[in-house]
Amino acid sequence: MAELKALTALGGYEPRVDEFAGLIIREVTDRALASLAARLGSEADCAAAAKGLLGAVLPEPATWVAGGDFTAWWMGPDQWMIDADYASHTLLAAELKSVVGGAGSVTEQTDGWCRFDLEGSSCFDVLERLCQLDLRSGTAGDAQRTALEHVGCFLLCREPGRHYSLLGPRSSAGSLHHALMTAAGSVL
Amino acid sequence: MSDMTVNSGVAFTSDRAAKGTAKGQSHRLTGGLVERAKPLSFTFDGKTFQGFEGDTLASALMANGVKLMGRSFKYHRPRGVLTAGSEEPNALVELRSGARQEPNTRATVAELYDGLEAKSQNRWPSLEHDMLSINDKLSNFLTAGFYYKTFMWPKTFWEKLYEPIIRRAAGLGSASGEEDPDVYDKGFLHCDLLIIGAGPAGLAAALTAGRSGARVILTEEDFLLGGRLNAESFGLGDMSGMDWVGQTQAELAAMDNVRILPRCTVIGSYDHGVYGAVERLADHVLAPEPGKPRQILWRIYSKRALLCAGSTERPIAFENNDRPGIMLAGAMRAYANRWAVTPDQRVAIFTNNDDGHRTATDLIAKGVEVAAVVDTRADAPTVEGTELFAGAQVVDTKGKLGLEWIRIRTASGVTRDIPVGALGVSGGWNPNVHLTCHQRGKPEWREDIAAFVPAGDIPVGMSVAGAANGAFSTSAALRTGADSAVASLAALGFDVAPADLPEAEDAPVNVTPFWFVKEGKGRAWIDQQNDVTVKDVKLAHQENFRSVEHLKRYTTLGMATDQGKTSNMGGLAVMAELAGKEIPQIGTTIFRPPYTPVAMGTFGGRSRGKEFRPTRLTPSHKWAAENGATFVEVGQWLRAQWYEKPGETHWRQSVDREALATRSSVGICDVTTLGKIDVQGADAATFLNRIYANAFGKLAVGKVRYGLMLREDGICYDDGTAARFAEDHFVVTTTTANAVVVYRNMEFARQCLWPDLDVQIISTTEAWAQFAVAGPKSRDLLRKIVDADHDISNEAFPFMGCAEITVCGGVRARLFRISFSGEMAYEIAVPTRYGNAMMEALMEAGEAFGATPYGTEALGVMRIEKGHVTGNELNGTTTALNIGLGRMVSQKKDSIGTVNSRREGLNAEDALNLVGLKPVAATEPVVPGSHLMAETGEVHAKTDQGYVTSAAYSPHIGSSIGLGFLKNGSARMGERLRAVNPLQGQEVLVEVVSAHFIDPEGERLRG
Amino acid sequence: MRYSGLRVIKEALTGHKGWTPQWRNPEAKKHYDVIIIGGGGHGLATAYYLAKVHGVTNVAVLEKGYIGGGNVGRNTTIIRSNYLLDGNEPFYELSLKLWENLEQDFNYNAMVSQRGILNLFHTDAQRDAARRRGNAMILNGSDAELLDQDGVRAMYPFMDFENARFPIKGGLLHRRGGTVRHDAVAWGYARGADMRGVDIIQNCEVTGFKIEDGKCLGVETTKGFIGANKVASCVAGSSSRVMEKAGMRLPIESHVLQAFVSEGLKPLIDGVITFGAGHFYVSQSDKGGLVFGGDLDMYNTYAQRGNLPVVEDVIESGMALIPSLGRVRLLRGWGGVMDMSMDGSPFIDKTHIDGLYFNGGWCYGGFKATPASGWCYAHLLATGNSHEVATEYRLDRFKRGYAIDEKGVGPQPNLH
Amino acid sequence: MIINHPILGPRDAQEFTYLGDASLIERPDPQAENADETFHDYVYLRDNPAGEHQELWYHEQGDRSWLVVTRNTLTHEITDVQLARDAARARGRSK
Repeated sequence: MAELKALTALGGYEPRVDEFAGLIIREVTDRALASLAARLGSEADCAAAAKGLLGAVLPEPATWVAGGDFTAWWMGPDQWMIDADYASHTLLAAELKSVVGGAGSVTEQTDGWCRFDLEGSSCFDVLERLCQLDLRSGTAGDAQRTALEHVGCFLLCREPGRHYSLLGPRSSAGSLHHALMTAAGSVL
Repeated sequence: MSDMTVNSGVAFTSDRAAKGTAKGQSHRLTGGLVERAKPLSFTFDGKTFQGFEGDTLASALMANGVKLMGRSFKYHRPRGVLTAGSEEPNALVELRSGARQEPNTRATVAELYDGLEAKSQNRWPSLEHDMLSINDKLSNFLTAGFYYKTFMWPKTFWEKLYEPIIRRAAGLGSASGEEDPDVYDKGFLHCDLLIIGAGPAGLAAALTAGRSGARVILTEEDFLLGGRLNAESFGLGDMSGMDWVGQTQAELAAMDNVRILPRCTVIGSYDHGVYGAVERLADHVLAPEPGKPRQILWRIYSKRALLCAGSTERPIAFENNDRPGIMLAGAMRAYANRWAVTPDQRVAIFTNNDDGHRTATDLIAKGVEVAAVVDTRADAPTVEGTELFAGAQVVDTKGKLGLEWIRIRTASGVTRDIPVGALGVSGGWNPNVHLTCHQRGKPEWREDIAAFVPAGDIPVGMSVAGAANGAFSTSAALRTGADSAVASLAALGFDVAPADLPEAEDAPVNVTPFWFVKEGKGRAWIDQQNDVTVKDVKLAHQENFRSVEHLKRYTTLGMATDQGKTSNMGGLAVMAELAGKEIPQIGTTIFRPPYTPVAMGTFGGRSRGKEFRPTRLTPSHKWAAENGATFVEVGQWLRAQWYEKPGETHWRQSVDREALATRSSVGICDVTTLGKIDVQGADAATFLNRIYANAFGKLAVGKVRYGLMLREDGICYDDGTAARFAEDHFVVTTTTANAVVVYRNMEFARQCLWPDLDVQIISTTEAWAQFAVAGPKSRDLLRKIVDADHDISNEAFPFMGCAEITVCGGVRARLFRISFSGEMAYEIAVPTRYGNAMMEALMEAGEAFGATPYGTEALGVMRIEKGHVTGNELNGTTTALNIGLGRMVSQKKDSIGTVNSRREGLNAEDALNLVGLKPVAATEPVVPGSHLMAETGEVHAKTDQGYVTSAAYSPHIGSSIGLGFLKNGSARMGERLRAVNPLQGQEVLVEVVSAHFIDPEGERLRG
Repeated sequence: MRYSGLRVIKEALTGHKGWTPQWRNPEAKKHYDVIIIGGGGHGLATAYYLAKVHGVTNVAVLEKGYIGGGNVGRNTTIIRSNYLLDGNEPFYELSLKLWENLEQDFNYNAMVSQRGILNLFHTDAQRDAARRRGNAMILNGSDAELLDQDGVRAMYPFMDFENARFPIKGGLLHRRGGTVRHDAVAWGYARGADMRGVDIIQNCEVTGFKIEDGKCLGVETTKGFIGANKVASCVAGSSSRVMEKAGMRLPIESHVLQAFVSEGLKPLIDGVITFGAGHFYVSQSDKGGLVFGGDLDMYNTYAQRGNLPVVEDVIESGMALIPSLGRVRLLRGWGGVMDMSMDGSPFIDKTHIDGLYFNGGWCYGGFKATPASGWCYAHLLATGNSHEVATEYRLDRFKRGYAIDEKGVGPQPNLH
Repeated sequence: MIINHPILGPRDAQEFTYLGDASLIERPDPQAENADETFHDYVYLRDNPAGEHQELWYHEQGDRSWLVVTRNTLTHEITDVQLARDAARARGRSK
């Protein structure tokens, strides 16, 4: 039986890169994702166990943190998304569950999302055509969930105005990418 | 009378020509803010003209001596410009041509560009000779509301004769009828202080706020900042108003906390400091750059807003006050000072206030002859260089396509005719309160300035400065602008002092209200675009349409494209006088968004055509597209509907083949679109017990169960399966259509109804690519895919089993033994990235069995054959009883909808039951949407027995079959009925059968 | 005074001196046989039919503001009889028949124009539902035609048939549907009722009910107490506020529906079109403006205004359906407050209080219902029995489990 | 419209889905004698006040919290926002 060959969210075999003057849009495909939700009454244990794995405290609302191999961001009350390198943490959900055990609910999310990283000096100008959030007053470490062109997304600020990670539902990758390309084309 | 026939224009032209101004621009004066070095050429009604950069279409036409620019809506009266701004009711043109044609464009705000094309509108055959000007002759018959009183006999004539004529005559410009080639963007801006309007007040506010470091957005409707400062001759401090504007703009531009948006109109004030604004990026050029937007709709989130929208001059109504050449005095002044043009070399002024005198003074300074200043005030101050008629009125005018003379009645009561080609009228100024009314603010009357000023519930966070708040002098505008900025920012914790401001004129407002000239039998216009006259207002009063809203609706006053910016006050004033009331007692109509009309494309933004809404693709979309799939929209998803094979000429061939192959061997279908929700927690089972009408507590790990959800009103809502992977872990599926709402309702139950249940949920719909593998050979196929260490024999993995396994050499997967087709079937899920490859692998593994991919059509055929319900049956009005699952609704436990499902109406004796329907003649179709009637008897709603919900051709039954709801249907097997479809003239004799056309005992499932 | 073309000509030639008030401004009497609360379309129609059909003329219509200022003055003027359910369709069919003869009946040109209403569908499931509804309409004596894509294209070639995200598969055409000059409906009924002796009292707000031993004896108003044998509430949009004064809670929420009009244009759209894949419907008024609307703002409100996202949603849908609207300009938007009921259907019923009657819950179907609502409410008030086409519009229908849910979205008012 | 989310701060109401009166939290006891009565009132009757209104909003395009928002239905002024989960517990909801 032939090995199954993976497709990217945009339907290619290699991640897509688009360059504009002042902006690069990169499809990111090498991350593993798993959600972690604290069990009712076990919030402390869950946090402690997570800290053990992440090497960092689970992030506050609307923020993300990096620790060791992992990045984590807040999704909702007592719920986080954990992110790690796919090759070395392909079974991230299992890994996470083995750590938190009964203190947390863990769900595989790796292929639920497509991700585009935006890098360059024009991030503010492009994103203000798409996104309701006040990014100009944002700081590195912000992690917000909102809608862009009718698509619900996570937006992580890595460097204000210069570097963002945008995660959207994988099935809508084409539409989300089109929206980014159109906005970039409008501005740049 | 000879002097009356002098064409003043001629003498004028030669005079200017001598001074050697631009070719053809006979009415161009010296000075102004136009770039004489940048001549632009444009056409109006096919005739070519020249203007300068900095002109508007109106100023350029005026420069060329053109007065006649449009025709009115009803009487097709000849009209010229009334104003110099966005409040213009008369000078409306069709701008541009072809797909870019823009009807009803105001020449007064259309920036001139080289190659501009404009056509006059609402006239035939030409602007000069308009057949429908006959209406003007008939005007006595066409008074306000006349149409409510006639055109009623004979009855049929209204729609056949009168209305078509009226529709053709009505309307103004024409839309192109072609798709707009331009694109539009939307965007979102955030600020501490939004300053609306960059006149003296706005600029002073921006300087103040800018220096505080607060985030400031300054919007200006015009393409120049400065507002009235560009239209006035007086200076600020030791520099000209225009120079001060330039200097201020430069200082603001250097502040990175200030964003200046010229050509940007704030159109609406919405709840909680949200404003809509339209920025025009490419309306002043021939066409936008490819891919770049024509306009942007900005949604501005502001903590505070400061309205500095200035004021609008109001006319005085008098007989024949609508002739081309008659305009507002302030506009006449603006044309002379800013654009260096005059409508005529010989003009007069009619005013009730001092500001009108400024126009006279400025025009005289520009070398224009001001024949007279007619001032209604007996004590009017004199004006240098012209004759003042104090206590006088303009009582009539003449001139066919343009003003030729005015008739005045002097204080002493004698009339005099004065030949002039233009008349500037000033009835005083109205603060632009519009945005303060968008949230039901009610302006209040200020006697001292005889105008309404903002009051009542003005939008929270908004304050108003300058002329918009009744502070009319330049000095007061600057001061109140700066002070309001200080106050707004102080509320936000910014400590800032008002910017230092230049000396400026501080003239008091001297106005004596005067609204309309009583004398004269002719018509005096109040709303020039909609042709509403003083007489119409009188008639409305006479017929008891006296509230301001009745007046507006009965006469159409203020309902034209200018929304009454220059006419509402006049109407109110006349009504007040007739009713013997004060103006404030009559009230004012509500101003609503948008402030000025906005292209629909701007609101549409990028959500157009294929991008109207996002498109969701299934994991095997690529494979499907490469293998002849026809796609169908299922919500936002695109799903393969069928896969056409070479030689197949009709979709039915493909669908029949797919269904037959599946039942005889094995078929494969991408079912990823079904909602998948991961439910975990110690109380997960308890939670599902309450979400589903049927019991879930005892479901064993490794098993799947069908679940039915009810709404709290007891009606069926969604169905699906729940698979138990661990004591505290379920995976729930929903229908494709309800994935979002079921999730939302689970969150509601979890957070609002039972907050102390330990249950966590998250969607995994997108994370897994899921395929149905159905048919007698499905297990044989899967054996080649599933890694050997997983036993999927019937014994080890029976019907309704589920397991986490690996496939294709270690790829993690989930396997479910469930069936929608009625065959032995599985659903296998792999991480989405492998979905496309999985489809290939399944096809490859299935080659030996002739494995066949099937689409939604074959899926539908097989589910109908099996009697499974979908959205067509779960249509939001059906109960568990209706679909034959009444017994599933457990009465022993509490679940959503149980209580209300017991109501009488949901348990009627003759309740609808789901039945199968077969045509008596195998060749006849069962048509969904047909209604069921007894075999004989009347066909009428009263004899309706039910309806057909779904139907398809069943290649296995060899005929069309259907599902439907039939009164007491379970007890009527074998009965013959008519499925009537009068809509399409069909009537088919059908037999009532079990809804399970295939394998009613369900043996295949367990095989 | 009788209106006619001749009258118009005569008045034109004699300086329009003869036109008299279209209704009087009488002082309220102490007592009436029937008091109707609400001088909107339904209230005025009820008064008109009470007087004309049942000879009950000792009637007052009490209006808080000016007559016709509610939803009859702020709707999108559409009339139609294209309902699915038997609880509704006969009622709306009666309404349409009344519309068809209204102008001659009340001697006022309300410009009833049966331009046809086309409901588009974009999927097979929508087509099947349209077929079921079209058949239900015909079985109830209304008219319907099922058009395929070509049929739709022939009518409205300017819609997006090439590049649509949700391609148009066809439409259900209801030729007798159309539009009416909405304000004129209120004025025509007011004039007709006034001529027959009904007192229309504007600027008279009802502030309370006088109820003794379960019987309603009259109303307290800003102009004092007015007694009546029967008090009939007819204030859709404000029903909960008024009936609360009688101690009643209703299966109703108040919501705002925005509507819009474009600048005047030469004829572009002949009939009424409704989009099936988004929130948008449109027609063109005789004056030339495109009149269009979409969905509710969704939150409870009594404010007659909406917010920007809904404006965008509606016009996005408009652009998706008719791309050539791009350069047509939106002129004005407004909002009407709706009685949104729990099943999307109205109420015309007695209440548990003797002598107190209720008419409301019209959602955004109120305008087209105006004549039948007045007709059936007058019937109920005059005879004490529900009219045969309004028997389902009972206040207790939810208790008994007989919701009339056209959309099948259940007891959530903002989804109807 | 802007909703001041108790955790996330001001967010455009467009990110939320509206349900209705917060009384929908107070689901009656289905075992009670008069459950038929109480469930009818719970599902079908509303105060629908003109003024202060406590209502349920769901942050669908955000953190998926249900909120209880106190908003004036005449002015749209929002005076209080709470997590519905806390509000539900405060109203005695548990398991």
